[in-house]
Amino acid sequence: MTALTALVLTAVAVLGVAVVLARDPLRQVMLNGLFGLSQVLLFTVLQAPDVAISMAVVSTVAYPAVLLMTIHRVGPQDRG
Amino acid sequence: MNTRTRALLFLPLGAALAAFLLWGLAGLPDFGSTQGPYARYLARHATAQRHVTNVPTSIVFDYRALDTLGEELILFTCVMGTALLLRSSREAEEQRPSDRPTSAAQRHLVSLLIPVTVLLGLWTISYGYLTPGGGFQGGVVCGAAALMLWAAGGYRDHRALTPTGLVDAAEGLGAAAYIGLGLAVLAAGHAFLANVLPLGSTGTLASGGTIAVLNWATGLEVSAATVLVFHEFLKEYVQTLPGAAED
Amino acid sequence: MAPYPYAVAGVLFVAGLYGIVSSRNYIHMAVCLTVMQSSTYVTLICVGYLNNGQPPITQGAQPGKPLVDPVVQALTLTDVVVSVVVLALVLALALQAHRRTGSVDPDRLRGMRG
Amino acid sequence: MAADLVPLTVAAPLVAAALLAALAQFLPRWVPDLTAIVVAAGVTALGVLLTLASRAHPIVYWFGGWRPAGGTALGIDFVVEPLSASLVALTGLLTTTSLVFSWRYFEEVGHLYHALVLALLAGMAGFALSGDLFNIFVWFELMSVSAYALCGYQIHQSAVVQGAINFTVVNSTGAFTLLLGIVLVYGRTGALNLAEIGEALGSRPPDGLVTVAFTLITTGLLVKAGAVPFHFWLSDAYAVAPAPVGALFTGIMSDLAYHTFARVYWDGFSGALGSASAAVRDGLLALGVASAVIGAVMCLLQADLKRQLAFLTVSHGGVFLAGIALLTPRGLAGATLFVITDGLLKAALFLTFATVVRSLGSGDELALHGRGRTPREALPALIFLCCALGFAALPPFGTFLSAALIHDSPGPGWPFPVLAACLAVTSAAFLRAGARIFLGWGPRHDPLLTSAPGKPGEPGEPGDGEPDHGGGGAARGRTALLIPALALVAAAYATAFVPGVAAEFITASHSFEQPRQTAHQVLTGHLPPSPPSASYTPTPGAWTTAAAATAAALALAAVSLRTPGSRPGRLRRVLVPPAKALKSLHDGEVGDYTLWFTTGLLALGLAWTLTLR
Repeated sequence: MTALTALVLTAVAVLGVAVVLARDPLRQVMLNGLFGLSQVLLFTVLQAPDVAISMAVVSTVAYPAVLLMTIHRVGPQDRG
Repeated sequence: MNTRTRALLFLPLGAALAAFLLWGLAGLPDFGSTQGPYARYLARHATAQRHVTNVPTSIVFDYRALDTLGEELILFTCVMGTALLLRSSREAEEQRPSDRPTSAAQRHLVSLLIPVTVLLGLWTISYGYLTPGGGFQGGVVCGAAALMLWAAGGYRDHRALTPTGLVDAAEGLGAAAYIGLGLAVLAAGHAFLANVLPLGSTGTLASGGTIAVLNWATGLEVSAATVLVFHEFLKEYVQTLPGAAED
Repeated sequence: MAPYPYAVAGVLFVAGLYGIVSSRNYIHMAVCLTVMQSSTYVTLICVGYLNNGQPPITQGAQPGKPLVDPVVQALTLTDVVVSVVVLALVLALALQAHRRTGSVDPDRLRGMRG
Repeated sequence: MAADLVPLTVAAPLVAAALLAALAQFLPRWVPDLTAIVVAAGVTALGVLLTLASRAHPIVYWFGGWRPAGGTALGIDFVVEPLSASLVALTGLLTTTSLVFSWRYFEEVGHLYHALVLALLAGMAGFALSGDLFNIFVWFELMSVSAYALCGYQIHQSAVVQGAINFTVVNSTGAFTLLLGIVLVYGRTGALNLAEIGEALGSRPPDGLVTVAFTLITTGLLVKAGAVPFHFWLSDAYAVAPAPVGALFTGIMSDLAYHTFARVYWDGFSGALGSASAAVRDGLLALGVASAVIGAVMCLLQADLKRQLAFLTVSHGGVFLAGIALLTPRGLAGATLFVITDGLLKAALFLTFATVVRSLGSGDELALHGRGRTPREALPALIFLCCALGFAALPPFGTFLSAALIHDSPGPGWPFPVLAACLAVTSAAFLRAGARIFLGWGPRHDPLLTSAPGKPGEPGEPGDGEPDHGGGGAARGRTALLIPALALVAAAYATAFVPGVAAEFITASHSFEQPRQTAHQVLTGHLPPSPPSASYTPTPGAWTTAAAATAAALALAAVSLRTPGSRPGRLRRVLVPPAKALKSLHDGEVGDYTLWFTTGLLALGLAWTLTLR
């Protein structure tokens, strides 16, 4: 359990909770991108390159593309 | 019950659930201390038995090929479901969707990047069983290239180069190829999805027998699926552009 | 602090669940589902880690260091890609909700009674 | 020879689905219909063949030819036992019937419909047979995803969207809970094969990890099965699914989750939890009886026919869970036979609803008051009556035999009378609906019943999820639409007269509950000794209880049809407030459903934490 692993794990936890607490969809997409990036770092540190590539590709291309298009299509929502 | 009271009600339950999960998770062996028999066996024998150097890919496409068949069909069904949901309620296509004018810099830069992305995707798929990568990851990269096509050119270029009929067929055939190979092996008298092709020499592209074939079938299917998903959501997005009605 | 990685996974699971319970927007709820799913990825990869381990790629593997668990990686890498298309399906449903009722707020969509 | 065909149960539907989705746009309409029906019929035949072939001992099929090495499973296996194979046969039969029905029912159907139905069939077949824990999760996910898409098939109707979203969010939450449980088990045992996990866990008494993992896996499967308090999504989703798909959902999809839970418990956890099996039994019995009671009460309080059947699925799911929870060969045999006979009746009734909605214009019992009194509606009326009486375990037919098996099973005596009462109540709901629609008895309005979302009593609004078609519905082909339903009812009733069917199921359940033997065969390939053959005839106690249940159903239906003015009417006004309270819980809020999910998970976890020692 090196210091680097602990640091990256903390980043994953903090960003995960931040994604959940972000109410504005746009801010949530950006936080979700960071959350994906922190998972990429975690999987790299834990010696899992295949999964890191998979998460990197997915969280930088697929999630934002699909989410942004939906958010734009739905348009501004009244803040609940 | 409105959202606020629900969130408040959840707090004690969430805390109790976290405690319950932690009590269970604490029963796991210490972090990084032990490895199970399954993992130990495969880490030691996979390369010798299948002549591929990327052990997770050998597990994905050979030892647990049925899992991957299931995951691939989940991918296939999801994309069919999304297409079904979005296409069925979309107004007729007759009005030609217009595009945002993209700046010249963006057009040139992205159009330079498209061939690089496609190359990267194909490289990730083809070397999937030698170095980290594989059909799944490479498929998504190739799918991303189609998205960049829209970013560079415009929606009409994107639609011209990714006709939905063809992409539907490519995705279906990719999934059918995967199962077809399994059925062919079964017809030949072996177990379903058994690796009966010559294994070739380790470390070269021509190794791994059916692993390489299944890798490419998955790559085709995942890239077609990703292109389809982006295409469907792009069609939704283009509806919102101003002046979508007139040309 | 051996179980710290698993504590992170537990936090992600409960956070995702909290997001769904307290959500007023189907898109936000869909992303909370993926946060919940990522708790399973973190647990899987942490269960498979070995101290001083190296990636399970036998090409260019350094002698003397044990290979990390390849099975969990095989399970996770397919799950990650599949989670994208499941998210796309949920978002397609959210788009339909928006087309029917003009909003993606679960309270606004009160078709069911009793 | 039969062993080589095992992979076809999943491979054939999937390759057909892939090819249909790819090529159907170039083919005439009848090609996808015909291929889908032929493939589904093939899976049914294969299921029957495998049921017969695996009577002596389970067939274990290793995919990819990877046999275990030194007790460590390398690949994925399918463990084909008579119980699982008979459920695959039932799934195939219901899918075939559903596809035959939808051939005439949908005027125009996209080329994706058949691909999704075949994917659902393959998902269910794999879910019933797979012997690998993660593979069970993969088939669970495939079955769920194709169900989400099919549930939202008539997406242009507003109520359908909410049903589909609730279905998707709550089932995804269940899937991730199941996966977290699987990861815990893998962390402890380092194995994914169920038999190997059973051996590894069996060697030590249950500790925190085993309790939490078992709770998470149970909860994940019970969400899919629709047990209380995880059942809220089920009534929303099944009430809006199109009829052929709804027949599959109510007929087999939910009950399959109970059967797979039984498999996971016996093969994986019965070794570790053997000493605490009384605690497991009581926990599951509590959930089963709660599901039976709440499902039955809610079923009685509905006017929308499809929501009634959805709550009936919840209630009878509770009966199956109680049968399984008894942890005895007879209990399991009764539960599985009940899944088969009851599934046939539910699917038949769901298809009949579709024809009623098409010909009479609405899916609401109050709106259809007396409109079915024409001779043209005699056939649906007959099916209504047969299904309703079948739900009350009418002796001596199929459902009675299964209920008798559960009744005569050793174990606590208190659950069966409660379960019999719930069967009576659910049967009364449909007897009342049938009488009101086809005979015109009873009042036109009833404050206790909730009508379909639209304005109650206003005809012409098609039942949610049904395709929009001309009012009144042409008579052409209507009898052809009812033939599949009639066939299913006949099959359900005839099951009891198959010679020695009860004895076969008890023998199969006996070997099902011997994980040690199955694990030995799975991991080392040595065949276990053939199980002892048992014979069974229902005891007089079972006959009297079933007869009492049927009588009670008829009586309750009569009472609930009495006009509000009379004495029972005043009783009804007393019942309105509690009914309103119970119904307010099922308000379509996915946030509430997830909150109930968390409460249920914690309650089950707490109960087992205190008792699993």
